[in-house]
Amino acid sequence: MEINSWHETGHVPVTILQLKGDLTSEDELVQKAQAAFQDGARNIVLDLSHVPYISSAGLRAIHMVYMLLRSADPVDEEQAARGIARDTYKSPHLKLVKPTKNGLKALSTAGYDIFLDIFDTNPQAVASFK
Amino acid sequence: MEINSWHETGHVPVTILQLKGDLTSEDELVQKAQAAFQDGARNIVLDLSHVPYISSAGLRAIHMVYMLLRSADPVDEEQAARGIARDTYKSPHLKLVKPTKNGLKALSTAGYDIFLDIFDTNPQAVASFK
Amino acid sequence: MKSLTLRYSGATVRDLNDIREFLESAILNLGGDENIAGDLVLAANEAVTNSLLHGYGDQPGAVSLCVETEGEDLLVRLLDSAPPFDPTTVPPPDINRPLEERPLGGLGVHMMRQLTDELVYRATDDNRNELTFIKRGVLSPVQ
Amino acid sequence: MKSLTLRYSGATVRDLNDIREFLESAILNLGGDENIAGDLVLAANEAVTNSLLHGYGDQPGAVSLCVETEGEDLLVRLLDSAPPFDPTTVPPPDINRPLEERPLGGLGVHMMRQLTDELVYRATDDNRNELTFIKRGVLSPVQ
Ligand SMILES: Nc1ncnc2c1ncn2[C@@H]1O[C@H](COP(=O)(O)OP(=O)(O)O)[C@@H](O)[C@H]1O
Ligand SMILES: Nc1ncnc2c1ncn2[C@@H]1O[C@H](COP(=O)(O)OP(=O)(O)O)[C@@H](O)[C@H]1O
Repeated sequence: MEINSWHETGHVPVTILQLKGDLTSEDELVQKAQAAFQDGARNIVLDLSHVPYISSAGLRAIHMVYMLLRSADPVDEEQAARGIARDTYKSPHLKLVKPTKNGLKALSTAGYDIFLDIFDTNPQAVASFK
Repeated sequence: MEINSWHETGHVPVTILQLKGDLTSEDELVQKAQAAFQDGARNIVLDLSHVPYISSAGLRAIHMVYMLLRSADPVDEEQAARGIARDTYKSPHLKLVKPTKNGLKALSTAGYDIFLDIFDTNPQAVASFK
Repeated sequence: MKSLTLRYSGATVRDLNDIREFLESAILNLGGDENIAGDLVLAANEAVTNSLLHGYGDQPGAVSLCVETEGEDLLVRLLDSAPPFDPTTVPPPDINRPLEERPLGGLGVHMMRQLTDELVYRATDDNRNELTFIKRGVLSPVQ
Repeated sequence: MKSLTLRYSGATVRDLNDIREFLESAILNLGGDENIAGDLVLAANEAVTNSLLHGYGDQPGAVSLCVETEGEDLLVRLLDSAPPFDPTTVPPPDINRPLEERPLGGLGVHMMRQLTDELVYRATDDNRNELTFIKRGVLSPVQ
């Protein structure tokens, strides 16, 4: 797994993590996200367009990145509680871009596609952060 | 196995049989050669440049084509007897072009490379017939 | 019937890449399409990972993967010699609960179930674990 | 140790193409180079052909091909359930005689011998023919 990262600014600053290769272990992605978080990143796009397979370990990594970003936003927590009740909650801090067919399969077997917005392109994902 | 055939004329008329695919059964090549022979072909070039593998069945087919051409030339028979004794005999009627690495391996395990001239190109093979 | 088998005497998680590639090409070779291959690779990848990490405790262990056809069905069999474990007894996670309320992990067996038509466990006569992933009616009858 | 196996319950000569492709890719996958692959594919192709034509009399028959590593050696094993036959007993042809004096055919076993370092026959406990093609010292020690 290779991970490239860079910053873009829409309404707010956004960090893009572009993954290349199978996402089948949690370490690399979690470490990269933690490093970005320590550098101040609060909004992350995971570009999954070059990830042939995502395993349950990969899903766990995405889960951890989600929790990490959420931990820094008390407002999100409260909104989540209300939003989830109405089935409309999507994470405001973590967005996904263009998972492959098999990647999407993994995400949806786990129900992650319900709580995470998925976009076709990085610019669309960046623009969606408020 | 796909076999294309066409005619060229050097010092004498020559029929080129260009083989494509593994030469691992005798039927196709033998049939094609017999048809050419019935149409009057007496000199044949086997272009082996597109033949990944030659099996013992393929060697048997080459052997049969050799015998077929030889059967029509009584002079060859007599020359062969003398030539073979001196270790210099090569078939005057059947020439091979550019066998692949694995093709050449098969030909040489069987000792066919001793009795059949091998050329790099079709024009060279055509020009070699007297 | 035709089958393709990959066997390791001492596999580790570093072999998982290779295993996924083998499965993908074997499934396509036996007449499965890319969709079927994707599902079975994802499912089997989870099982092998569990066998290596939970079964063998992250030590090199014997595993073999066999892709085979049975009429119009496509099967992947995983055999290992780790302590007996039947993953079909693992209760399903609640995937409708929000992420913050869910435990990390516990999705592997769920993925195996979701991505196959049937998941069959048995202990073999020589005491190995055999886990079979079945996709039904996915091959053309001519096969 | 790692191995790759292709198994048929009823193979015919129409499967030979597929068998050669399997052997080639399995040998490369296990660390053999193209030269070694070429030799072993040619040799094993002869053996499978004989097994199907002479052993099973051109009727569909069970064959399995296993490519495996043993230290620095690369092995291909052919197993069939045809009547017992030990090809290593076939006398070598005289390949120095001119073509017109040679019988047609009779080169298959010769090719098997020439293209491998060792050719080993044994009847298995369950009465199958097992023919093993060995290339010695062709893998890097790290393998
Ligand atoms: N082969 C195995 N041997 C022993 N225990 C296993 C095996 N496979 C799974 N388990 C147990 O079942 C649990 C659930 O597995 P799984 O759904 O794959 O989730 P995860 O591996 O992420 O915990 C594991 O945590 C483990 O305790
Ligand atoms: N599997 C087999 N079962 C029975 N007889 C065999 C088998 N393989 C080879 N033979 C016998 O050995 C002979 C020599 O085989 P081979 O060297 O491959 O040449 P060819 O097949 O061209 O005759 C065959 O003609 C056949 O009589």
